[in-house]
Amino acid sequence: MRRWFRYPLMTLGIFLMWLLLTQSFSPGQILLGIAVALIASAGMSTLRASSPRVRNWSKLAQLAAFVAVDVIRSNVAVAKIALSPSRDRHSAFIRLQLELREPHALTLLALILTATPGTAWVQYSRLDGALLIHVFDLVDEETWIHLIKARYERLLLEAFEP
Amino acid sequence: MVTREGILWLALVLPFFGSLGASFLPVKARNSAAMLAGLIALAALALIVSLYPAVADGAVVKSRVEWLPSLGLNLLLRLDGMSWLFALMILGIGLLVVLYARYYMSPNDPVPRFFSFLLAFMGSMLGLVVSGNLVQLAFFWELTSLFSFLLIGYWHHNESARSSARMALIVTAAGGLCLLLGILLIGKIVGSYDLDIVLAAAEGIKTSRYYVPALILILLGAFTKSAQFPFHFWLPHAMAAPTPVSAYLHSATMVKAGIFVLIRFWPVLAGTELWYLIVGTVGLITFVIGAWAAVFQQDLKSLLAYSTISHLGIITLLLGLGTPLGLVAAVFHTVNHATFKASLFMAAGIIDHETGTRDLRRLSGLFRYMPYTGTLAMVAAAAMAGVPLLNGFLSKEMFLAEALEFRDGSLLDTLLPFVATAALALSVLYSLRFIHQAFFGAPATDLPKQPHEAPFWMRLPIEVLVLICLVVGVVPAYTIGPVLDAAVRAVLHENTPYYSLATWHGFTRPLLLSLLALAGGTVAYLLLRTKLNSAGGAPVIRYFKGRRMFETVLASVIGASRRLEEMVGTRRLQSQLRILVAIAAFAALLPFIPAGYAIGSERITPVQPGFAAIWVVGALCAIGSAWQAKYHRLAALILMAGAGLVCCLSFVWLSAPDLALTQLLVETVTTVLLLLGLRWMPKREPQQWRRGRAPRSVLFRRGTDLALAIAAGAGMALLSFAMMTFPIGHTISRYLVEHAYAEAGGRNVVNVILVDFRAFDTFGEITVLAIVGLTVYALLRRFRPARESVRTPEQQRIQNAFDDSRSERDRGDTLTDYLLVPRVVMEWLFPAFVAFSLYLLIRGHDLPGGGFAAGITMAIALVLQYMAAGTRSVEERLRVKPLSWMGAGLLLTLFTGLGATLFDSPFLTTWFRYADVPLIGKVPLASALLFDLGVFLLVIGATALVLIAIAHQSIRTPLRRRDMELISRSEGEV
Amino acid sequence: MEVVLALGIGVLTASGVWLILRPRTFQLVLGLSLLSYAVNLFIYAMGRLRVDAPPIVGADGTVDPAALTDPLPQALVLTAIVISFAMTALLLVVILASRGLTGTDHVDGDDE
Amino acid sequence: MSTLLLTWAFLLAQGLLGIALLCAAYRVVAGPRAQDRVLGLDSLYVTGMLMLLVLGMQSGRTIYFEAAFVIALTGFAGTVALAKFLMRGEVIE
Amino acid sequence: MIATPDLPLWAAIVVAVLTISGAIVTLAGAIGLVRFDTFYDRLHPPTLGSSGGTILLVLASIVCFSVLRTRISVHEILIALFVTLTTPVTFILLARASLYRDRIEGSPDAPSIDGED
Amino acid sequence: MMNGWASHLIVAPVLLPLLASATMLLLNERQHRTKNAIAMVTVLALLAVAISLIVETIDLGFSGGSTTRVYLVGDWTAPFGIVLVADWLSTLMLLLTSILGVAALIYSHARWDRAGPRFQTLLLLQLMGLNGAFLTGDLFNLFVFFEILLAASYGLLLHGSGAQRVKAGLHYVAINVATSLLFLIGVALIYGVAGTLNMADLATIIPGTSGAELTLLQSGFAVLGIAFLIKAGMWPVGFWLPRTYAAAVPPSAALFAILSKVGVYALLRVYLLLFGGDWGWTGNFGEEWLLYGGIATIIYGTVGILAARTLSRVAGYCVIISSGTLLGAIGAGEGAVIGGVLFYLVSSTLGISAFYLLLELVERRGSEASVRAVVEPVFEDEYTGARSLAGEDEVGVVIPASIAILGGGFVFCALLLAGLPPLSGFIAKFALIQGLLDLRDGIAPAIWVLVAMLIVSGMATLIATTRAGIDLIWTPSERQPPPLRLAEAFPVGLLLLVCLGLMVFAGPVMLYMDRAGSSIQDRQGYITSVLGAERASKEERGPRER
Ligand code: NA
Ligand code: NA
Repeated sequence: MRRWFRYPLMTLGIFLMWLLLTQSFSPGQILLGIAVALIASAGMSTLRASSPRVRNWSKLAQLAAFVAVDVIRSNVAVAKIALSPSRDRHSAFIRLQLELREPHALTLLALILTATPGTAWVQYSRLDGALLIHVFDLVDEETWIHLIKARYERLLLEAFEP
Repeated sequence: MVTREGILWLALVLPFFGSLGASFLPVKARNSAAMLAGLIALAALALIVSLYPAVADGAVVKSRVEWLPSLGLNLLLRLDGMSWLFALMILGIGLLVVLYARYYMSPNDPVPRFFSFLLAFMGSMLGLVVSGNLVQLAFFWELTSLFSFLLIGYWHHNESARSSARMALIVTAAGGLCLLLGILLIGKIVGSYDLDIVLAAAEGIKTSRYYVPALILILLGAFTKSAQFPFHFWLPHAMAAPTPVSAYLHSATMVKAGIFVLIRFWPVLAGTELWYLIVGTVGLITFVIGAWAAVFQQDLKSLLAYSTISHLGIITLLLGLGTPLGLVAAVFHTVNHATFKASLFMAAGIIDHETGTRDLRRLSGLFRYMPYTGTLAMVAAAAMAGVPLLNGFLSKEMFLAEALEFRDGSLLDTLLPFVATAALALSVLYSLRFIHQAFFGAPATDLPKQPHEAPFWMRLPIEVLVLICLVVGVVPAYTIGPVLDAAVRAVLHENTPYYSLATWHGFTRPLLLSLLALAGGTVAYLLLRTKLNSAGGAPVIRYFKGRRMFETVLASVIGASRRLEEMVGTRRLQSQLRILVAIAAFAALLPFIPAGYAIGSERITPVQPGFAAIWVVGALCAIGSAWQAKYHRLAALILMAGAGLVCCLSFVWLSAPDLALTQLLVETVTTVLLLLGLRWMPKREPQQWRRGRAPRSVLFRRGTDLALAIAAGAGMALLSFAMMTFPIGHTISRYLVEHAYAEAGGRNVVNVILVDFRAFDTFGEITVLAIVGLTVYALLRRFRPARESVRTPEQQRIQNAFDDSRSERDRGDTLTDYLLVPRVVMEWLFPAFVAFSLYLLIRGHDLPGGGFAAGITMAIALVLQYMAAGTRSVEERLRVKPLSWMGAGLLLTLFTGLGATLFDSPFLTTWFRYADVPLIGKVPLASALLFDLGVFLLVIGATALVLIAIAHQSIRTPLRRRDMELISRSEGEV
Repeated sequence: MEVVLALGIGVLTASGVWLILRPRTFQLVLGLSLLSYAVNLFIYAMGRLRVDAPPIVGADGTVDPAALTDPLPQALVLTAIVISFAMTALLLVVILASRGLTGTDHVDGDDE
Repeated sequence: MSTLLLTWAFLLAQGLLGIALLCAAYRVVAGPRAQDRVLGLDSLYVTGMLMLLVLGMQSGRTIYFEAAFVIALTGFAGTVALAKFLMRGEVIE
Repeated sequence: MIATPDLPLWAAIVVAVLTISGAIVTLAGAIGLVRFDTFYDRLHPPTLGSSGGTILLVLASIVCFSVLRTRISVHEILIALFVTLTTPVTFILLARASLYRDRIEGSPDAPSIDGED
Repeated sequence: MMNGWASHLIVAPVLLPLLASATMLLLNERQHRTKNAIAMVTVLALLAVAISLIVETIDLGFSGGSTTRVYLVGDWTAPFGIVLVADWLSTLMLLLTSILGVAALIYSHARWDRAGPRFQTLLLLQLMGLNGAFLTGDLFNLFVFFEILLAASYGLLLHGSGAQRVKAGLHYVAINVATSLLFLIGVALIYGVAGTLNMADLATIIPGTSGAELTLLQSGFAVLGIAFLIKAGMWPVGFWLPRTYAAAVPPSAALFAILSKVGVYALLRVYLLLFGGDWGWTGNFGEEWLLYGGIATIIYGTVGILAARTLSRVAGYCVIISSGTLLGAIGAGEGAVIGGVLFYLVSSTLGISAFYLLLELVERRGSEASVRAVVEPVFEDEYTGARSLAGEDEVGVVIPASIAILGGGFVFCALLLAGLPPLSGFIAKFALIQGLLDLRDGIAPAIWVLVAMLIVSGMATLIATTRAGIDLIWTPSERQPPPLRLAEAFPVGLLLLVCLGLMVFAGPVMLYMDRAGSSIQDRQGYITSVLGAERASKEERGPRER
């Protein structure tokens, strides 16, 4: 029985997804949605996936806000560069050392960095936490490292790790 | 009271039952087999003899059994005087041969088989002569070919027996097929295969435009069987058979079948210029060649064989003359030849048996060891030579009389008496040589065996036959007379001529020629006897080596076939596909050649920019894929995926969301599938042509292929464009759309078609998927990777080596780091996939989706797990049992469909109701959903099975040490 | 739109035919896949081309067959997609087996 | 007025996305490396999905949503497999 | 021909602007994909489509259908969500694979393995 | 319409094998015995069903009623849903299929079902595909069943693996996938013009077509026809056939004997229903192509059979000759020949099937063993649960006179295939030639050529089989003849016995064939039966909103 309720967050998410997909809030669909969400999370539990333990939801909200702003900003920036005829731009790889170890948090970080135009997650080593990213328009390496470590990694550390 | 018809039937089936019985006897049951065969032959003979009164006065015994009436083929037994005479020979000589064979065959031989074949052959011959239906005659004709093949090849451990048997079969069976065709033509002319009706239609046949082909085909049949020139060559080689077989086949039966057919068709085919020309000439040539060749033979049986050919030539010649008297003489000589030739073969067999050799040069002075046999052989040989007071003399006289008769003054007519006399002299010569060489002179000293007189029971058959020769020769009118008369009358009826069967007709021209021949033959023997012994073969004729020619012809036919097969056929897939495409394109084009290409009147939809753009992309991708597929497989694969995506987008655009959905999902799985396969493919390097560019032949081939591709593409484009410009006329879709919701309870008409209107198609389609899953599974169980693919891919080796080289890293760390993020994301996505696939499954009936799309979605979710976590890791956690899923899915659809039969409705009848559930309201309940659930299960199972089965190859461990070594060696090479 | 679709079908067919006439197994698979795309579109086209008329009956069950595209070819294409997917899978595995047993990826199992 | 505006807006968007598709296709065709092609393919998928969104708005129907959703959810599976193949020479280990 | 939906003007303007700007952002990304010289540079522009382009078009769709059907229509959010979840996975795997391939070939574009260059 | 279980008999030939195979999928490989039993019971049940259907046909046919029984799958009336049609021809083909199924299954028990996994399942699914193809009255459903039988044939062909088999399999799969695409193109074009897929409905609609649409329709039929001809193995699109069949394990090859006949069947069915008869525009559409193609095919088969170096190739070219004969006769005929064509079809299928079963036994003495050998396992997990071939060879009844039995069987097969007495081959050839000669007043040159080729091909068959047979059976061999098992001898005997039966009861059999021949040309009767079939439930179905 445990396995049906092992991932409450995921179950809730799937339930919402179901309602969005069916675009209906009829009692029948709600019941069906609950059933599907339970089945889906049971499916997940057969994978024995580890469950993320979020300590601090506010930090995550804060992170989301940062990311939203950064996404918009970097979209504009990259679009400009893409459309401008000048080639005056310096792209480079940056190495940095992460303290973050929680896989889910690392994944979030990877997704944020990669989904945001301008930065890309390239290589990470669990052994020493060394991360290699590629930056599209590098003005100052330190600024970037600081941005990632202070804005993203710190929040993620606070959100996920005790 | 047994009727005559009953007796006839009994006589016919007895040999076959006997044959069957003999075949079940134990291998060593020599006496019982012989006894059985003898009794059968005797009984059948008695039955036939008992029918003599019925046919003696020209009456006919007929019996008819419906067999295949719609094609005019009935079993029709018909016994008249002529058939009776032949039946008598077949059974009488057959009985004697059985007796002879009992003592001739070695105790070690598995004789039951021999007697079984012999009886079957006897039955077939009997069937042939009593056939009242021409097709039935051809039927038994081929049976005689078959059983003679088995008899000639009886000593099949012997190479010459095998090849001779095969030659005889091929020649005579081919003739038989010609005969059948000729008979069918006769049937077309007359409208019946009933012999009586055919015989009554003589005039119609001779004037028909099919007379010539029919005549030639029938003659081909008769000539091959009766060993007429140029088909005579098989007969001497058939001497590889045991002597009883030769005695039977080459005296009274096999070779006489052709004669019998000539006689049977004589009334309807003979009498024309063409008949005379062909049959007469062939007979004459055969007669002369046979006699000439017989003179130079050193083997007793070969001598007899060629003499048989010669005598058959006489009979054919007589029939070819087309006169009633010629026919009488032919029939008479047939009987006479049967008797003396059978006895001579048996005598030769005794000599062979007793001395261990049949070589005339080694034989000498046997008379003192075997006086009885010697005497009998002498009498028989004299009959063969045509010595007066023996039966051979009488028919020879008749022959010469016919030869002297003036007909048309043609070359054949003029030469005939001289040639005949000369050839008869030759027959005197070889008869004399046979006797003198074997029985007289100094006793031979170097014989393989010490000769003795043959046992009584072995001599008895010869004695009987020689007695017949003698009695017939002395008092023909009282012995053979009535029988011959009945036979001849059965053919000629009112045209039967006057003829006299007397020993003495006075000093006539025929007698003169006869004596001339006797004298000439004797003198020639005296002059040539020593020279003949050193002859290596018949002069002139020796260069006509029938067998070698046959084999050369056969070999060259086969050789030519092999060359031709390579020319008109191909084993190359490319050529086959080229032809296939070209032919299909041509077939599609064909109706347009007369009609021209036209388009319809429907208004064209205006182009939308997005649609045009995606098709520019699609075309680029497709062409790029075709361009890159040889050396950049991955690029081609990516390009193909691009083309596939364009198809999906088009489907969305063109109001086919279900198609887009399904194609997208399938597209993804296909990409993964092909990538899984690429791992096992060899590396490709661009081909280096010697002069830096492809040779002209290659360029030509590519040019043709390009033209073909463009033609096919243009064809498809033109066809589809034309169709899209025609307004829709009648279509069953209208009904489907109208009834989808009202009667099947679904709003998505496509899905309703799939799970209801045409659920049977879907049912079949998932079966295909299941079968393919099974096949893949079965094939990959025995998968044997290529040498260079056995080891792990280069990338992994390098990455592992890197991990190994760093002390802080463990092997596999690179991979773990690489998949860290994807693995987590895919775990997150897994429940979303599950939910989405359930969503597709449930809503499919109303909106795009359905069991198939849902199943593929689940399979993709599964494969993503495999990709991110690896096979072992996933299978430790998930119970992946694709075969069971497939079975369950199939059973679920099947039972859903069968559910309807409980309510007396046909398979797959759907059931649909709204149920009122408290709180929730109306809930649609449809059996179609259950059906779709089955589809869903099966699709997951089959897709997963295919993907996983390929993926599993990477983690299997080779069974044998050799393979292990192979792998470790190749690992070490890096 | 008809012209674009017809041209698209034509280009896919031509590319597919060119590929199936090539000597390497992988070319064959790709060629047959491209051909099956072409044929799927072709089957679809036989129901005539309609934009924005998906064969889905309104929620109230009202039906106007003339307003919807022909659903039957779509159902046929769905069946064809499934079958051609199955056949691609099978062909691929046969090709792998052939590659393993003959050592070459030539369609005839021997190099020249 | 608004219909006209939207008609042109959607057609323009179609055109722009069509050019974007062509650009992505150029990458797929031209390479030069396999990773470029994969990148182009991924771009094709995303742009195609956006095209479907525009099409959906244009028709006012929601049934185009599923197709777009399928691309969003499963479109990456193919490119992920390709990427892994490049890295490891094998899709499933 | 597709029947364009009939929206109030304000909504039409909003939808039109969102749609066209989404398309422009996506196109900008695609142009970048063509223009830039190294693979690692080309890695970035496509994210314009999967982030900005997707968000703008999803918003356009939400507005369009919410107005059209006079009720909130937010299921398009799912598209944005899953695109954001899935496309980075490809990029991450691809970038690392490219790094490996470049290193094997000794390409100057790729940094060394441990950073001691 | 529906009256009890008997009415579902028509669909049983499709469902029974599927039920059995689905059940067998749930069993693991150690439950060999259970699976054997299920498969055996299923093929026997199929035989029983086929017999009862054919008995029903005969009963109905000779009592003057319509024999065309229609089963509305899903209870949708004819042009809208899919129909199964049991009539003279289809029940005949069902019976033939089930006889081959029984023979192949029994034979496989001797050893071949253990040469790889899931043989019986594939065999049953092959039967399902064949039965469905013979029963369906819907053009696209025919495609689906073609795919089922093809898919199963791929499995059966590849059963046992090995380079030879896989190489042949690659060609076979590739060509058939391409052919299936042609099938789809043809069906699509037909649907595009006629708006229907039901064959009876098509027969009513086609006469009303004209102009450019007619041209498109004809184009569709031409492409469809090519697809059928490829399956039938016509020259020059049938080169794949001999090699493919030669590579298969004997029980598979024996079943394949009927595969090429499916193409002929489809051609006969579609061609006569839609183009036969006396209406102007289609009267001669494609007819002469069929005749010339048939002749060319016989010539190719004749050349091939003479050139063949192994018995299995000989058998393969026998299939080609048989196909050519059928195609030529259909192309030449105006219907009078169809009875003979069907007789020949049945007889040659049985003969070829028996020959394939036999030749392995015969060749086991010879040197060709490697071709039929089975690939040895490569991987450790190969035999989890499965049993190996090795070490089981000595089980089974050893018949001392094995060579004699083989020889006898071989002779019978050779005669059957060459069209010589005493088995049914003679009657078949006779009926064909007589039909051809009787067609018109005169005999057209092409008919002469066809008839001549029938004779010549028979001769070539005889030459080829005797050469091989003598070499393999009569030539003394150092080696001890391997034991002949009852499971191997029995199916061959069974098939030859059926041929003997065809010969002995040629009259009634030919009566049946003639009726079948005239029934497939009775378009109106077919149309009336199919389109007039009524649903089981008269009441309106669908969502009751209570
Ligand atoms: Na990024
Ligand atoms: Na290490």
